[in-house]
Amino acid sequence: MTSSASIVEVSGLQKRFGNHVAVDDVTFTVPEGGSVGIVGESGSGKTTIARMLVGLEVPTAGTIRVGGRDRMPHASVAERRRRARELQIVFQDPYSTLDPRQTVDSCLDEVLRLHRPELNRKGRLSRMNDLADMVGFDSRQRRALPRRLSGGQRQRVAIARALAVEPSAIILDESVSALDLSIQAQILNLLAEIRSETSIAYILISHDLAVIRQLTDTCVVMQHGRVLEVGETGAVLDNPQSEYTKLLRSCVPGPGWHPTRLRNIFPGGS
Amino acid sequence: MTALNTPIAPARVLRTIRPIPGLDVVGHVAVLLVILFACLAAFGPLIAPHDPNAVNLSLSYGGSDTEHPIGYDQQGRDIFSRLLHGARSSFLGPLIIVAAASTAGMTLAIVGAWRKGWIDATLAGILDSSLAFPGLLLAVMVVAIVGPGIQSTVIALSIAYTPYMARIVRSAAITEISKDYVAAARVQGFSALTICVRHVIPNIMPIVLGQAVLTVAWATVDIAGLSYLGLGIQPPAADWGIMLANGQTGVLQGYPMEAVSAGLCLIIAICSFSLLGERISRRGEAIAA
Amino acid sequence: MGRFLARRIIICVLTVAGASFVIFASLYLAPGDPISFLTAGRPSSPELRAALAAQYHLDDPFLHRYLQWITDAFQGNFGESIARRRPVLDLIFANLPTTILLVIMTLILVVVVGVLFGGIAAFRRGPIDDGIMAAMTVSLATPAFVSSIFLISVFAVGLGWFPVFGPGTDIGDRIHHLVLPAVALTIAWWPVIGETARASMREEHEREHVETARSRGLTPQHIVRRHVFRNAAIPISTVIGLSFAGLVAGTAIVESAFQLNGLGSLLITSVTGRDFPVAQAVALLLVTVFAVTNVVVDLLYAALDPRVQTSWSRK
Amino acid sequence: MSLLSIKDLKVSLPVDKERRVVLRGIDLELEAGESVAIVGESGSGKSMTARAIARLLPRRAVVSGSILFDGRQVLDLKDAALRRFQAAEMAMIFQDPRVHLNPVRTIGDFLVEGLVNTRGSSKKAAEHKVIELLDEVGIPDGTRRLRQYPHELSGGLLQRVMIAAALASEPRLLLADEPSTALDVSTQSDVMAIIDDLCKSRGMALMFITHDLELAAAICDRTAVMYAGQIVEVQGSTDLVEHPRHPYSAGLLGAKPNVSRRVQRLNAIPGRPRAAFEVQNGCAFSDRCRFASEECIASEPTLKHEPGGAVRCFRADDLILNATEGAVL
Repeated sequence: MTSSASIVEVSGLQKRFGNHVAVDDVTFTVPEGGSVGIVGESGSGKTTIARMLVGLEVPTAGTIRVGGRDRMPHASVAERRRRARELQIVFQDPYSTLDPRQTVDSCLDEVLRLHRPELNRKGRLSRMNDLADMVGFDSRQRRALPRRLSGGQRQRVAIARALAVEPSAIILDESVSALDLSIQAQILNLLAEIRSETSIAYILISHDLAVIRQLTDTCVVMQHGRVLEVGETGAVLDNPQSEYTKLLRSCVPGPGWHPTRLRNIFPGGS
Repeated sequence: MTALNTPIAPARVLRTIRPIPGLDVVGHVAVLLVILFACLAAFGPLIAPHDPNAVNLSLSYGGSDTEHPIGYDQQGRDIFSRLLHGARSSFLGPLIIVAAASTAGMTLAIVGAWRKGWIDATLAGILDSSLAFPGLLLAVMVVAIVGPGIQSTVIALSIAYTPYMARIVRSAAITEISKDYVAAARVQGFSALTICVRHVIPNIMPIVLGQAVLTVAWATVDIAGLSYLGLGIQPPAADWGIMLANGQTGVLQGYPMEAVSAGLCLIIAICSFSLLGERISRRGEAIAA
Repeated sequence: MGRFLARRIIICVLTVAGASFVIFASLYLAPGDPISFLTAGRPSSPELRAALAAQYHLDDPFLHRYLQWITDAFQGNFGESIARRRPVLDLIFANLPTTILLVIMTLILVVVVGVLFGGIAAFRRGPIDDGIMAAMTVSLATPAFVSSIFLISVFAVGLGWFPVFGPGTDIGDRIHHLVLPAVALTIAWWPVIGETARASMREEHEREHVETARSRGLTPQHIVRRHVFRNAAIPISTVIGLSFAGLVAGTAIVESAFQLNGLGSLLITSVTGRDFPVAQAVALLLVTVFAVTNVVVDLLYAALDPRVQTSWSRK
Repeated sequence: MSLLSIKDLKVSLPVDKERRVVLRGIDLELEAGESVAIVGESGSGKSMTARAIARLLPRRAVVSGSILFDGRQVLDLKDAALRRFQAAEMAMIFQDPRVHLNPVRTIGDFLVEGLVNTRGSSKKAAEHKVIELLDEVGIPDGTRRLRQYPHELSGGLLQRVMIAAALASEPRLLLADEPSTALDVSTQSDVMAIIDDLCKSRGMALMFITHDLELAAAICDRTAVMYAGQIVEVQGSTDLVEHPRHPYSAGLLGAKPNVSRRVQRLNAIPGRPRAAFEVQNGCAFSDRCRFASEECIASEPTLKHEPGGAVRCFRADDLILNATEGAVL
């Protein structure tokens, strides 16, 4: 154990797809119960990092330590189940995140059967009630198939499904960016509540600086697979160091803001 | 005749049957016809009024009468009874072919789609190239080696239809496996087998089923064609393909009833299977999207 | 593009090699020893047995036999027909013209009828579309041997417009003889093209880029010609290519139904007559044609779709 | 006279066997050279409004009301007259340029076909003109770009190509349907700046569809907020962001996280956005509104015109709404 206070430690992480380097030499840590944001535009490699953390992609180089243990590729089923209790993920697209044939309850039940085998029917039911309360579901919605649920409700189910495993940290991969503004606010509030209640850690991946500000303590700014800047979220956004972070920050509309033409960032622009 | 009335249930039973939601009128007709043909394949030989192989040369090309609604073929056999017997031999082969090809194709496709990498690439390559080789040709080559007969053609066509099945299932499985809920289940620690059996297969089942019903149609064409060419089922068995081959002589002499009746049976059967299969597939795709 | 072409050709060669090996090895899968299988119980002279042993290099090791056979085959030496005592190549050449002419006539008919009616169905919603769809379903469900018999019954026996059987003599006569067979094959295959044409044109017409074109006030004719047809040509030509193999296999059935001297009927008679060298040669020829067709389809696809070109040239 | 005058525009679309209302009566004026933003969440009908003006509604849509463009009734235009209106008077830019360009035709084909097909320009003259336009939208190497295919260009460049195509016909009205939403943050600002510059320098009227009130305020003179197929508030953009009059506008402003400071809790609007066809009696927003009274649930408010704008709320005069803190009484 290097540092007992961090739940995720990533160092020198690299991922190549053929000749293309999607993630290059990325290092960061997530403290227990902390909240880390990864910011970047499309092609920055932020989603690839998320997929490597949960074992959906195999890193080309570098190490991922979760809970003090190295994550080697090709784990046994038992090992993958243990890892599941460390790190869970909520994806972006509310429409493919649930099995269309599964009701909310049966989706949660399936997870509880796997991860809480000691619970009987009654125990699982009471746990499901807790989870449903936490994400704000009534009993009618819990018997519904995903196609009867709105985008925001589906994301709530995905969050409940991740929480059912009782992980130490949840990766939120653009989990609120496909939602309407009024729904996005509900989910952001929900996530903040959950964190204050359970001391779970978040790794929030987003292109939206305002969302990063609202939900994270520290953040990592990425471009073209590389880390440009790491620091306390408020400091990074209020006083950005790298040119790229400055550019991102200057592109967010707000009072008195006006868009500017940025010919210089395009190779073709004069 | 009772034989004609049997598949049509009494009105009391009819009233208890509800329309299938989301299926149009044509689809319902197709379902009824498919059920009718299934009944014919199962009970046709039992309800046939005459021996399909009872030869009576004096009745050669005899016209219809009350006992023999379609008349007689060249050898004076009752065409109607031969049609009823033919239903079984015309559908049994295709059914076995579809069962075999669906099972093999689905297994190959899902393993490929799940494992990705070189296994899938090799599989995709083989599937793509095998598409260029019609099942008919493979069946003909197998017959060249082991001789004519229904077993050899069924085996050959089962192999030939496997890549078609696998290709459709593979693309459906790839779409399904790429969905986030499958990734979520992997992150949850479910085994590949559990995810495939509980989530992936049930979700692509409508597409598989639709393709299977369509394949019944095409396999029926191929089996009948092979029998027509003299490579499949052998005379004097009552089979629609054989009846067409025999009937061709009758056509030239101005007695088309045998060929026309067997041909119409084939067309209606193939139509109903393809209409039904198409509708199931379309529904499956709509659900998957 | 060059690398893509090379890869496709390698796959093509591998396919032909694999298929030819299976075709060759199938002789040894047959029950009994090869010579008696080949002679199939015919009274066989020692000379014939010796000729067969030489033709199949039966005294050599197995792989060597295959290499010899395939080299011979590509030099045009397929041995001799057992039933007809003529070189196989002569038989193939004698039967080739009918099949080629039949395939060309059918292909033209299938493409013209399929694209025409598919296109009409795509743009004329309502009863016209319904009617064409119904026609396609019934037509697709009519096997070529069934439509052959119906056509013979009506147009040859009944009306006497076309000859019943046979291939004809000069070119005009040959075409006349091949009209009914080509129509029979077209009945089975035009719906395949027609359905693709209808679906792809409709799909393209609903695409967002067509919405852009409409928002710019372009004429409907211009939109259909430059955007819908052009884009739908990609799936349509792919399906034409894929149908080609099935269509060629289908010639076996109509050639038999109309008693034409084509490659397909040669294959069938050699199989029923247990003339194995002929069956092997025709099968090998067909497999090669299909594999080459596959390459042509891929090239066509690359030529029509600029996205494919760049993704391949990058690879 | 306004350049564009929309009166009681209603649209319904066929869904399965029933008809679904998507617009429940839109009233909006747009002066020549003016820019107005239409802001709303998904299903509010903001895109439908733009499509109704461009006459791009689905085939079986039923439309009523009036859209006058320069005094002419757009809804009555047919065939050649309609195409002349689309080709010469207006232009539209869409959310995702990648799907709105034909993937198998070159950029050059796309840019030139409009001029050649609807203006009768020669191909050469058209090419010359579009190369100049490309330069104006920040693509200097136009000659090379004309030979490229859409998949060879980035989303930001494609959207500029779309803008250049829109400019080619020198329209008086530009309809921009979320033109920057599908783009990266940095490209987004750039594309908006180009649209803003060109509309101002050419005196083009702009209707800008977006879900972002602050982006709307940065670009447009006026902002209209839509909810459930109706306009609920129109005001000068800056006024609307600072002093929203409708609880929904205030709710949208309060729900948006702020990049320069973190708040304890976002003022989320409860429930989910209603679609136009789901609206029963009463105010469409009443089931989500903190201030809903019995009157709001019983009957439907009308769009009340007042100095500087209009608002559709019974309680607009009782409420003092604050943008940053959300709504307070």
